[in-house]
Amino acid sequence: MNNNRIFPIISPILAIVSALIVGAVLILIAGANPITAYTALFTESLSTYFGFGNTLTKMAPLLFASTGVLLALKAGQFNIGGEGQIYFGALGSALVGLYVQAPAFIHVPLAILAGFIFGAVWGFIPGYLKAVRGINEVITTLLLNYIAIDLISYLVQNPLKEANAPSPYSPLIAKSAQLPIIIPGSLAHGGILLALIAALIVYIIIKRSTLGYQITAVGLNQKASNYAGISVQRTIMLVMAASGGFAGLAGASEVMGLKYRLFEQVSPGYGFDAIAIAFLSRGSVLGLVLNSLFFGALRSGANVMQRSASAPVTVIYAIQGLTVLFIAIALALEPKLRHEQ
Amino acid sequence: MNNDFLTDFLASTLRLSVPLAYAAMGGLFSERSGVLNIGLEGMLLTGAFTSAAATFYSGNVVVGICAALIAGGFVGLVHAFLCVTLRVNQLVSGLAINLVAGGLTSFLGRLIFSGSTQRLPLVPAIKIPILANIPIIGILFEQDILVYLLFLIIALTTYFLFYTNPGLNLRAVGEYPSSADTAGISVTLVRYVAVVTGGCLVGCGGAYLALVQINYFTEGMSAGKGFIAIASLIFGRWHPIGSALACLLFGATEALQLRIQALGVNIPYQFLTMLPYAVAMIALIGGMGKSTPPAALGVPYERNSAGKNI
Amino acid sequence: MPVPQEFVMAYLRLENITKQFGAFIANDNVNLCVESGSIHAILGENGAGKSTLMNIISGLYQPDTGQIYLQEQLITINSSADAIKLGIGMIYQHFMLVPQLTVTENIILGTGKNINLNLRQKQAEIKALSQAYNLEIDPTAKVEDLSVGMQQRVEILKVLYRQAKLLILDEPTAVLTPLEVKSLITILRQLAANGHTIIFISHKLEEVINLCDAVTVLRRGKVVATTTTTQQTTSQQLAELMVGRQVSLHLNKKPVASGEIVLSVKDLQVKDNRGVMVVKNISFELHAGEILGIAGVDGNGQRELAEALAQTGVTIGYIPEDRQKTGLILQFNIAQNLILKAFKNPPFSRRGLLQQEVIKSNAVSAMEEFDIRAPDVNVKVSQLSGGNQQKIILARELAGEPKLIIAMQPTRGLDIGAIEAVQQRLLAQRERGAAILYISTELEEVMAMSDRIAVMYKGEFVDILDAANATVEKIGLLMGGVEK
Amino acid sequence: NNQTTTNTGNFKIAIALPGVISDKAWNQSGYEGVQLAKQKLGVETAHVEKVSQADQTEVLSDFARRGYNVVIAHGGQFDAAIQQIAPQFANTFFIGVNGNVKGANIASLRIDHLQASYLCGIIAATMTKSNKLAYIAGQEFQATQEELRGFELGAKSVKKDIKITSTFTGDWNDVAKAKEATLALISTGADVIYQWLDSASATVLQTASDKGIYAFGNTNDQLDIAPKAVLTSAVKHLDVAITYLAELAQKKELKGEVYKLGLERPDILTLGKFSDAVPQAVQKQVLNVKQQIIDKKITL
Ligand SMILES: Nc1ncnc2c1ncn2[C@@H]1O[C@H](COP(=O)(O)OP(=O)(O)OP(=O)(O)O)[C@@H](O)[C@H]1O
Ligand SMILES: Nc1ncnc2c1ncn2[C@@H]1O[C@H](COP(=O)(O)OP(=O)(O)OP(=O)(O)O)[C@@H](O)[C@H]1O
Ligand SMILES: [Mg+2]
Ligand SMILES: [Mg+2]
Repeated sequence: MNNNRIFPIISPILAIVSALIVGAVLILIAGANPITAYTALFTESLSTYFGFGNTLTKMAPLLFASTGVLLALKAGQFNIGGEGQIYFGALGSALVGLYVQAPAFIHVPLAILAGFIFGAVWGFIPGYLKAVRGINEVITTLLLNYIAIDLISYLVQNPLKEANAPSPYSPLIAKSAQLPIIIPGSLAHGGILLALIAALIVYIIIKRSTLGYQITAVGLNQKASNYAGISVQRTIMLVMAASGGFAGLAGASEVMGLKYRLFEQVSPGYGFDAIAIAFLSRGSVLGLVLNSLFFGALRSGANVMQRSASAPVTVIYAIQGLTVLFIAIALALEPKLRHEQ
Repeated sequence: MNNDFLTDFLASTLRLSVPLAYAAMGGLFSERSGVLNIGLEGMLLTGAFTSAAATFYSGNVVVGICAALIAGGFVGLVHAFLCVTLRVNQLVSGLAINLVAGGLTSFLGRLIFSGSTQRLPLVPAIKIPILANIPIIGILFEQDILVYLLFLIIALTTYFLFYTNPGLNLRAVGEYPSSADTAGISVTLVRYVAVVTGGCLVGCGGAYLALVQINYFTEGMSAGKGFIAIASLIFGRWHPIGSALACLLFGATEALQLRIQALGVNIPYQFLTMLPYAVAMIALIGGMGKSTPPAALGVPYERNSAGKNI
Repeated sequence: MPVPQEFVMAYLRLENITKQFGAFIANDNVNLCVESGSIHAILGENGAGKSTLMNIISGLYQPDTGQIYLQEQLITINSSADAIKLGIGMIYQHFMLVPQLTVTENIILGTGKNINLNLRQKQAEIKALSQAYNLEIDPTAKVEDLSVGMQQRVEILKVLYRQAKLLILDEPTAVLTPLEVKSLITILRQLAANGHTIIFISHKLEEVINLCDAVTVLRRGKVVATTTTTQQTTSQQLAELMVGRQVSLHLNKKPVASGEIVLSVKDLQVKDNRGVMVVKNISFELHAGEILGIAGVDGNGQRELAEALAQTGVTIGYIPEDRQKTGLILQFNIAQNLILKAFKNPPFSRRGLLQQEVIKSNAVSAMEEFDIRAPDVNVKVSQLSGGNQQKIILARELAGEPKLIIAMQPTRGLDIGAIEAVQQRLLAQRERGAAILYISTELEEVMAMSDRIAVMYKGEFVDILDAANATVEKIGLLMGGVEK
Repeated sequence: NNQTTTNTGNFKIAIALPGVISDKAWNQSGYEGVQLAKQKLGVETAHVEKVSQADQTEVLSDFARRGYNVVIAHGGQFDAAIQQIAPQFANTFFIGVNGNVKGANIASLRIDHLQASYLCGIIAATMTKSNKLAYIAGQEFQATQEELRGFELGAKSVKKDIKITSTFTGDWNDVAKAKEATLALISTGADVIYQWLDSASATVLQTASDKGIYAFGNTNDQLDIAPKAVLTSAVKHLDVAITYLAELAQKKELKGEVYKLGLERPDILTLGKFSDAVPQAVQKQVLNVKQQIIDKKITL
């Protein structure tokens, strides 16, 4: 049964190829050359030094946020509030970066912690409402996204605004709170390593720890967990807070590693990509890392294809959607194909 | 505050709520059958685009509305095929539909409408005699066909769900598909019909947006309304009237915040644009909270596991 | 009703039915003949393939090979809809009722020919139907608010409403109280007399002998025996046919001198989550080495009593009523389920990390000690039969040698082999010196296991009797609320 | 579509746009800017649409790395990214449109939004009957604040006690909301509206027309969209402005400073066609004020 080993690798590749073929047709209709576009896409986003750096840069927030989604999912909670939690995390680390003075070895961890805590607060609220009041977390996390976005918009427009800036953004955070660049010359920053560490921590929590057992138990069967003496309410609150915290780290790393300031539109939809990533990864943390990398490549590939002046952005979005869709189809069909062998 | 102001407020509330309510009703059909539909946003956009394009070519709004209906239904069909037949993760399918619809409608929009300002014929308002003359709420009876249709759809959906056999089947399929299956109901068929019907309704919402409200198509003009519709659906506990009222709440707070801004009240605008969401949040916390989704929502049905799980 | 042989017609005949799940053969060349107007029992251990076979008849599954004849006509049943059209009605082991819908809605589900539901009229029809069959029920009640016994009625009415001629009941009595069983049996007899043909599955052999005209025994998917002289067979014979070895149906209960007081309850009151007092002024003492049985009709406060006592914090082994929903996490494997209560404690956890080796070896030894039959410790418990699932719970709950054990309906739905294993385990604990509270709606079982028997009615202990002088009649009366 | 040739000797300019090139307003004007430059100067061009804030540094640095001589960032929100990236790429000139930054290889291009809105304010104040004017934009930032301020100053130069309210929709994409915002303004009595919206501006103007009130076009001459409502337009030829800076850069004459272009460059900032509704006298007066601004007799 060699096929069993090949399928998991082959089917996503098949899916991507199919999406690219459909995309090629669209690019042709748009009157451009798909070969130029795809050459640019692959050479740039994956094989060149800077291109790969860009991909990694996008991967960091995606990995942080999807780690949060996955953790919540393990406890049976559906956190679609990643966006808002990212904004809040960004706020937390920006505040520490702006108003605290400390040497880097204290300042950086402090700012990261603040990012985690602010995100956690934004995740805890729906967690509390769900656990204690039974309010559906899908709606509360969704609503809190909008509130966070408006709140940050207000803050960078008013109290936190850099004097004289033509657009709403804060002053630079202190140098001591900035994350270092890890691939010299590129934009790839230390947040990427932190995201990998976060994923590793979550992996250990889920797979190896007592807490992970508890979370999984609650996610699978609340009644049995309760019978076994696990506090379901506390677990849900804890997990939602942690989930928000990890999303918050995405914001923190964007502020501390990429832009060095708080700005409007901290997240261009990372929170939603993260949901797709978490589901496509089907509970596997390694899957999270690979899918985040893949989505990072898609996102930076979008810019690359545009720059190569060969594919309009509209087609690129369609290709992205098709790719996600086809991969999801491949994953759904995989067990069936295997059975038919 | 005079009557005109109230009338305007009511009219504005209605206009802002209509696309939401269409999308929420569409989502309701899908989710009541157990198929999660996070792709409402993409369906709205599809409806908006096709209605504008069809009207642009045909010069006839009825053609435009029908096109939106068909296109929305088609997206629903795709979603149903993915979720019901292929058993793709329902959430991912919805998210992907949003992405693809966003990209394709913009792509085609540029091909079709490039350069020209779209001049689409108006959807005429139909004044209902006598009723339209009632002060303040008379405005409800000077609407276009899509609004009346929506009223009808909400009433019919309520009737359908709770007083008809197919409606009962739909609810049973969404709550406990094994049970429906053993009662001789085809879970697959019910889900297909529900998701496609839902898609048609959302498409109509898109048509309202493009043809009635704006009178032209712009890229990304759904602007998050599909997600608010989902929020309304949950808020309204998957009940047609509850969900419609939730949409009305979103519409009313939006209309209100715009009026507060227009009156020149000295509050940073961000606190006003967040008002609809904050109010919804407060309403949830203030006891309108608990809402239990259909039990089988998001779970693909497999006959061989009948009786083992839901 | 003995009918002359030559007039008897096979209502349903199965020929060489085989059904495989993957590599596993659930039904192996099954031949079965059910006579018109008879009540035909299917017996077999947990996992013998009874439900699978019935699901094939009801159209939920399709056989891999074999033929089905209904009134000697070859038929194919591709779906439940087909089965319903053919007059086959099945009551599934796990009820197929939509909890969120009303009784009426559940019963008419899928039968409507018109668009309109006509709920009023349907309610009246169902009311009439339920009265005609002595299955009194409130047609407007929501199913989730009904007791299991009532839900069973809804299932029967559902089948009758569809005018099924062939009724299949998969373990209908497993969740019923003795009174409910009695009334069900009366109903089934009446239905058979009216020309219905009935297939009846149960693990309760007395019931089968008492009710059924014919018995077919399945073992590992194969028919091992069929008898049409049920009344002449004994439980012992049937049990041996099922299991394929000698079984002792009699508990070997050694006398144990009762020791110190382990549990003393005084004026216990419990309210349910709606604030209604469901346990009232209960007082009793429980000694080491003693089994106090609690008899009573389901829903008289037993569950709340057990839960209240389980939360007292002493080392307690608690076997909950619903093993699949409460006692186990079905998607967890055997090893994981065995640490459900102790996962936070050493040696399973150190510095917040799970100790996989310890957990595994714990499972290996528990599987051996409790005779849990599964390929290995990594098998998900959802894949196990009810008996094996129950043994996992026992292994876990008895692990710490608890002083007090609360067992609620511990043998529900198990086959006789598994029942024997569970009961022997609990008796062994009693000999070790544990105090046991044994709650069951099966009167016979309570009487066989207990040293003393408390009868619970409307939240109160109406009496506590010595098992030695208790009679079925006396307890039965007390359970029904008749004053002592 | 714009194809890149591989001739590396060419002068290359690129533009990063925050929105879509089809919005008939801000982003489209930027896109048309590089198109015009290509046509007039024979330069090579590239563009990227929908650049989110998180992508700004990537897009700017990547263009620079690929040897683009001029990288235009179309919006003030790029300023921070320009400051971050420009020092690493001495051979590329970065131009921030609507920006405030300057440096060795950084220039900013500012249209004097305030001047045009000042003139519109004068017209608005003479045309209003309710004495209530309104300003509507997607978001509040320096450029929209300047426009609002100019509109207010202009109006108050005619009528001291005039009232001006502003509405920000918070979402440039949400055309339905923009329309409702317009209706809300009208319902509270505003009868002349100055708008700065992208895709939504047409619906705002048509709404004004339907409701029988006045409005101003912005960026493009929008009189034709709603001839009954549009009084005139604040026409901003960003394409010309961009081409102008590109040409300076090509000639190596571009300096690291803020280029503020106003009414003195009628090819870049001017008023559009007047509607017949604006009395001749008012038109004359406004053109007069315009000249005074150009002559620096009035400073704003
Ligand atoms: N859906 C399924 N997929 C795979 N295997 C199955 C499935 N259903 C049943 N089986 C297999 O078929 C065997 C027979 O199961 P079945 O439910 O028919 O047993 P049963 O005789 O009804 O047992 P019980 O007395 O516990 O109800 C099981 O042991 C199991 O291995
Ligand atoms: N998905 C499945 N795959 C394989 N075997 C299964 C599956 N589900 C159930 N089984 C098997 O089916 C048999 C009977 O299952 P069933 O659900 O009827 O038992 P149960 O109702 O849990 O137990 P009991 O009736 O004894 O309480 C068991 O032996 C179990 O191993
Ligand atoms: Mg069974
Ligand atoms: Mg069973």
